[in-house]
Amino acid sequence: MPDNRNLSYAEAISEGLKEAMAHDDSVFIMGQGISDPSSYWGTTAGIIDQFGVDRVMEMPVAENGMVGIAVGAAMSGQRPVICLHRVEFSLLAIEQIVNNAAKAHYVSNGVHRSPLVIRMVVGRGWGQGPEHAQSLESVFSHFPGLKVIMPTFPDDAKGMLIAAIQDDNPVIMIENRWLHYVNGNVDEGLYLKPLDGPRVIAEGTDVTLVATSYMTLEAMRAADYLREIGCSVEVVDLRVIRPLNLEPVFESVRKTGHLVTIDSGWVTYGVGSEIVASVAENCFSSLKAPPLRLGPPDHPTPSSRGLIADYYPNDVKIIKAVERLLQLDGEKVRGLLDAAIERNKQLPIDVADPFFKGPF
Amino acid sequence: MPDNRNLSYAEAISEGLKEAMAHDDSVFIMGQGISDPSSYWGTTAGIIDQFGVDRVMEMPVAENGMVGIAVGAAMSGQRPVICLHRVEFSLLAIEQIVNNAAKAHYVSNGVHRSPLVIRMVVGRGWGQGPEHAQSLESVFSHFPGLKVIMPTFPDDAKGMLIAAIQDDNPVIMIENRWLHYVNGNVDEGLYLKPLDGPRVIAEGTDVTLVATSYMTLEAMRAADYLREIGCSVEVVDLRVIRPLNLEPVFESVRKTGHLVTIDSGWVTYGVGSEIVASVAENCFSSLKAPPLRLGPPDHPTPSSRGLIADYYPNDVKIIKAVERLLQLDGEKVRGLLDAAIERNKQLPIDVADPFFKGPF
Amino acid sequence: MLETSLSEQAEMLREMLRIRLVEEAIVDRYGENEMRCPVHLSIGQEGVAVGVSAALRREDKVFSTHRAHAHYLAKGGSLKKMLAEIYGKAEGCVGGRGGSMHLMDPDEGFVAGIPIVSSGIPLAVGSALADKRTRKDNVTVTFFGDASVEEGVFHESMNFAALHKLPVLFVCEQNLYSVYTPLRERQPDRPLSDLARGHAMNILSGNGNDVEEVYALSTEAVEKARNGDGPSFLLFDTYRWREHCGPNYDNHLGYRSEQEFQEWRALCPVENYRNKLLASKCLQPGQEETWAAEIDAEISEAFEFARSAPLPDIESASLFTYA
Amino acid sequence: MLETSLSEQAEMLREMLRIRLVEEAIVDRYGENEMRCPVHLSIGQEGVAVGVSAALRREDKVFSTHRAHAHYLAKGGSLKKMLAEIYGKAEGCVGGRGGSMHLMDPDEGFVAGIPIVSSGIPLAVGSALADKRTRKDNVTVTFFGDASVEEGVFHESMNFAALHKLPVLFVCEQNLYSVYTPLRERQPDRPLSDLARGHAMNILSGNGNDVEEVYALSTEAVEKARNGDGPSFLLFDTYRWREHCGPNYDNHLGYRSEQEFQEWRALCPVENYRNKLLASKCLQPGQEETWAAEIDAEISEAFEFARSAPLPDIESASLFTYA
Ligand SMILES: Cc1ncc(C[n+]2csc(CCOP(=O)(O)OP(=O)(O)O)c2C)c(N)n1
Ligand SMILES: Cc1ncc(C[n+]2csc(CCOP(=O)(O)OP(=O)(O)O)c2C)c(N)n1
Ligand SMILES: [Mg+2]
Ligand SMILES: [Mg+2]
Repeated sequence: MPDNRNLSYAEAISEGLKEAMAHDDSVFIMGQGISDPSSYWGTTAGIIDQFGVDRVMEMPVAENGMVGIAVGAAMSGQRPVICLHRVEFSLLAIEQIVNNAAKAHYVSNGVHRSPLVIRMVVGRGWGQGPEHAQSLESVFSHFPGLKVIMPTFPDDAKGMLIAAIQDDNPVIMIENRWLHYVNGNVDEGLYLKPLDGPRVIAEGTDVTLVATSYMTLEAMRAADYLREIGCSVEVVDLRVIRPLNLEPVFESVRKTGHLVTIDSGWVTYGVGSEIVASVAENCFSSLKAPPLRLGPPDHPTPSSRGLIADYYPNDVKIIKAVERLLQLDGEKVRGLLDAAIERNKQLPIDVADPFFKGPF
Repeated sequence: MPDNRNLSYAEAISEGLKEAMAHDDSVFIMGQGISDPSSYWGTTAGIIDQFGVDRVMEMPVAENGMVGIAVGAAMSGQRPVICLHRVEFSLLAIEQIVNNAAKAHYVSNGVHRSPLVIRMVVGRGWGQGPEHAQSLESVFSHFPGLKVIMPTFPDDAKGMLIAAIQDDNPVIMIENRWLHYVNGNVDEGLYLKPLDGPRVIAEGTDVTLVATSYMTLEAMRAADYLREIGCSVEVVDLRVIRPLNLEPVFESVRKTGHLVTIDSGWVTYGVGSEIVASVAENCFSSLKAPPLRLGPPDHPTPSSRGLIADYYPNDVKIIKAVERLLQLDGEKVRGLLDAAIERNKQLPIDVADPFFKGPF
Repeated sequence: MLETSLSEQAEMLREMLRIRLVEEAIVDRYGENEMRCPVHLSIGQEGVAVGVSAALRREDKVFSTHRAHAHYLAKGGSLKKMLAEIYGKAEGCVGGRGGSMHLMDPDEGFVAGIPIVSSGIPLAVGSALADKRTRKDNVTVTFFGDASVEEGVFHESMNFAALHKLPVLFVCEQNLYSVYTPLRERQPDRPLSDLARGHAMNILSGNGNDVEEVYALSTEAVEKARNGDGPSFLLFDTYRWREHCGPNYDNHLGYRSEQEFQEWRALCPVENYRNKLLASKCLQPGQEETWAAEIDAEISEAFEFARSAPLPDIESASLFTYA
Repeated sequence: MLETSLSEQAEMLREMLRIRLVEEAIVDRYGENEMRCPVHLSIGQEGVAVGVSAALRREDKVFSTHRAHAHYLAKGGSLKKMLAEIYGKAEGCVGGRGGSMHLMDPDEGFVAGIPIVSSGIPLAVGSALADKRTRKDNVTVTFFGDASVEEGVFHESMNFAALHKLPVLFVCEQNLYSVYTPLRERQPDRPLSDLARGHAMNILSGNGNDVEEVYALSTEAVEKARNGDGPSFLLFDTYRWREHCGPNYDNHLGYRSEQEFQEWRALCPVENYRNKLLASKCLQPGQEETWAAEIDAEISEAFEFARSAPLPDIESASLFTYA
């Protein structure tokens, strides 16, 4: 892999789309403003030039119709990829998603298929407010028949997107807006990253952190800090929210005996709840202390930077959770916390932290 | 309370609606076929006669519009009660429910209110199939700003509905279709059953069963069987799915050390997951064995009685779960199971079990 | 108006008769409580299903609603598999997974019945989009009732189909009611076809109980669609004779008048067409009786098949959650 | 057409000028990165907001969209609170919870700006329903863009309002674009008002850059609504000068032509109305400059207020989740 293959997440997505489209004529993309100059934060850049408007369907502002049309096309052998600028716009199309897309295969006794991908972006920062910042993975993940993925790293973004497009099931791909700027090494060409479950991205023996999407980066940073004081943290990037394969998490918890989940969406009835419940059922005797769930607090996302300062989980909150869970030496932890707090203070609360640019 | 106040759940709802409407002019009901002879399985019977069509709004088949109109009216001081024949029809209105209804108060900095009630019915049996039988309480319960209730008994159905109507927040009330036939004693007049949390409906010391809606009746029956062999079962009727007050569950688990949840909807990312996770966090040291979650299996609800025979949790499955959890004497349990299985065999799988008629 | 050949006329009458007899056989047997799923019968509305389908090729595709029996049969769906499905049997067209509200026979071009009001409409548009993208000259039909036009997704679908001139027919069966609720309590007073004008769509309106008129208008719309000249909205007046869901008459409930029912009853699509063909000597006396006998035999055999077929294996319930 | 009194004319011109100057002040200061939320400016579209609001009473109610500044100000919303909201401050009209896309000032009848396309439309219908139920003679206005009519809920709302003759005005600002996407890529070619005909609605179309025309048509629709004669659909052609979201010009991106922009630029609602009033001697020379000075002072003060106001208390973030 040549060095210059260091791409942003947005570039990786655009590359993944192009590879999948070049590979299979039945793949096309649909969305509002799909052909416009902003190109979904660069994630669809260059696609019209390469494939022409025939493969890039500009859609009216009508999400329920759009998803229904995509399902109908998918049932007829096409592989549409829908791009939504915000998760919230999908709320208008939930009936189509959970009844037609998710159940076409089941209710047809295995005859129909609805291979489509719906990309949904979670807004954060710069005053997005309560209706442009919801991360609703647990809602979609409640429905059998859907797959739900949240890649964190550019190579996964490309490879999992291609896998999603080639999958014969409807796949929801949720992208945190801030991840679009994250960099990492990305393989060339058409490759698949299977939608098979979590990845351990940092090994450790004292505590297991399970996180999704952007929160994985916060967990990584917390792990880095904690390592400085000899606390060995295992970080698991969940990747696939449904179907849920928690074996790697169980294995990790059996080793560490301690679990902290870090949700992108609300905690109550969230992803962490499912993980903690499954761990409690499956690794009960390995747990040395009660598990902990972190995530945004139980209220809508306010717009003002004055109000969101404490809203999202971050390295500091994760370090504190681990301190509590492992009953770490408060003196030692204070140093880390001071450093982390000081560092975070230098940065605006409402734009992506440059630390997270990577490359990862 | 005179004896003749033994009412069905459907009658109790209709009485609750009438009391709330008589009490407050701003209450009116809306729905498709709201004035038709079937009167939502009797739950709106007699309302037109008493209040006239002015208070009973016949609605076009347009759920998103209907809920949005209700929210607008609620923000203007009205208290609409929407009746939906199936949970699924609300899927078309989720955007209005989770953005406008749930967030009007928050985003207006406390100025706007959206006091509305949305009744949603879960279908079961008689071939309902995958799009008329979903129980989606965990989906709605993920959203701060919503309240979600599932009364099990007629007196709760009436009193909680009145409390929901008088509540200044949007309340989703989910009713299992089969509960409409359940009987019980119901107080006369206007009374409120607070939306404050679970009720312990049977006391016990060996294991805690937490169930919702119709599943509470299955749990009660399992508890009755188990009592025969000296197993002391505590049954908790969850009642309020959001905001979730689990103190009574924690208290129970601290006593019994054992937890089984029985979900009306799918287990994965379901209500039981949230309960188990919270119990693991809060009562870790009291748990004597890993908790167990029961619920429908992770696939859509098929229509044929041949395919649903094993779909819903019932007394038999609950007894088996408790046997496993408490490591009960298999010999003793076999007797109960045989009796329960034999009894269930006498009954059709796809109509409500007469046992559950009550009165409770 | 289109010339209809003798054999086409006969075919259409025979098919209407067949659908009527199938539905009446369901009525006769529903009380046995062996068909344990909701059924929405098409008795009285056979003219639309048969007239539209007569204008279609086998490869053309149809989407329908909760009230799908007539559309399914007219498009060539297997009667045996339909009844087995209603009986909840393994041999049902979807193996007992859906019941009457989820019929399908894609080999015959009947893609799916979708029971959520209007939810099948965008699927049909997507099917037409797929055909256009792959340069197939199929036409897709979406059948729906007069309440469907109240759902927003109907408009979203019409707008998109009109914008891209997709080969799709929007066929509205205007039977005056949504369950028990009359049109006037749900929509303002104006021709329902004005909705389609808003989407710049070709509009054809006709008597849904006159199968030849339905056929003629459908043929016009199908040709237009197949030639790349875009979608049409077809509005057919008709009437459901029995209750919304179930086998019974329910005029006694009072939501519609006996007189209204009798007026529509007199416009029976089967009876009137038979009389017309007899009068014009296009139908031989006795021919109908012969057909009825053949059809009765077919129906008996199909019920026998459905009734005696095994229930699906309980283990199979979890199959096909994922492809 | 309605006679407009001198003071009404002056008021409308002054208000358009005020809105223009506020928006330009936002443009000037946005680059300071202190207004940390998306802003959708109304520059070029002031005629509709001012003309409609001039036809309303204070108790009448308005719902708007992501592009709400002009509607909010024209209805009497507090400038200080609007700017403080955009600055994310505690003194903002919703305490910093919503930003520019969630404006409200219910005391002045500006109920809410709702940023999900079309999502505010049924709320307005519900508000009108509430007024009808409680026999208030208020009128409710829902402003929206040309993309809103693509959402199904627009139709669902129109159908219901027409059916019940509710006192609500559906005001469409047709500015040719949804973000970067032109109308012709989103809707078939027909007058957009045909959509309203489908719902049997009173239709009024006009030049949105001519504030007097907007005022006259709105007054007609408001009277009708207030008299119980039902809703109207008002279609106004206009044009957004700057980028969809943010302070800049973006014609260089190529999604619309410089020529098109210049043609619309020449139709500036403020400039043309000023010239008209000057020509007809309804406006004294120098009057505008006096206004501008007053307005500039008001704006400076309001920005000063917004900028110096404190950020909301972080503890308050969790308040008001439940009432
Ligand atoms: C979204 C949705 N809302 C409500 C229903 C309940 N429902 C089933 S059939 C029906 C009536 C539909 O009327 P129409 O479209 O005129 O068809 P018809 O039954 O007259 O053939 C309704 C309201 C549903 N299935 N889906
Ligand atoms: C349901 C939904 N889909 C998409 C968007 C993204 N979006 C925000 S504004 C906008 C354009 C709306 O265009 P129009 O209604 O014409 O109003 P204009 O911006 O021209 O004033 C879009 C698509 C949204 N906010 N809500
Ligand atoms: Mg009908
Ligand atoms: Mg526009």
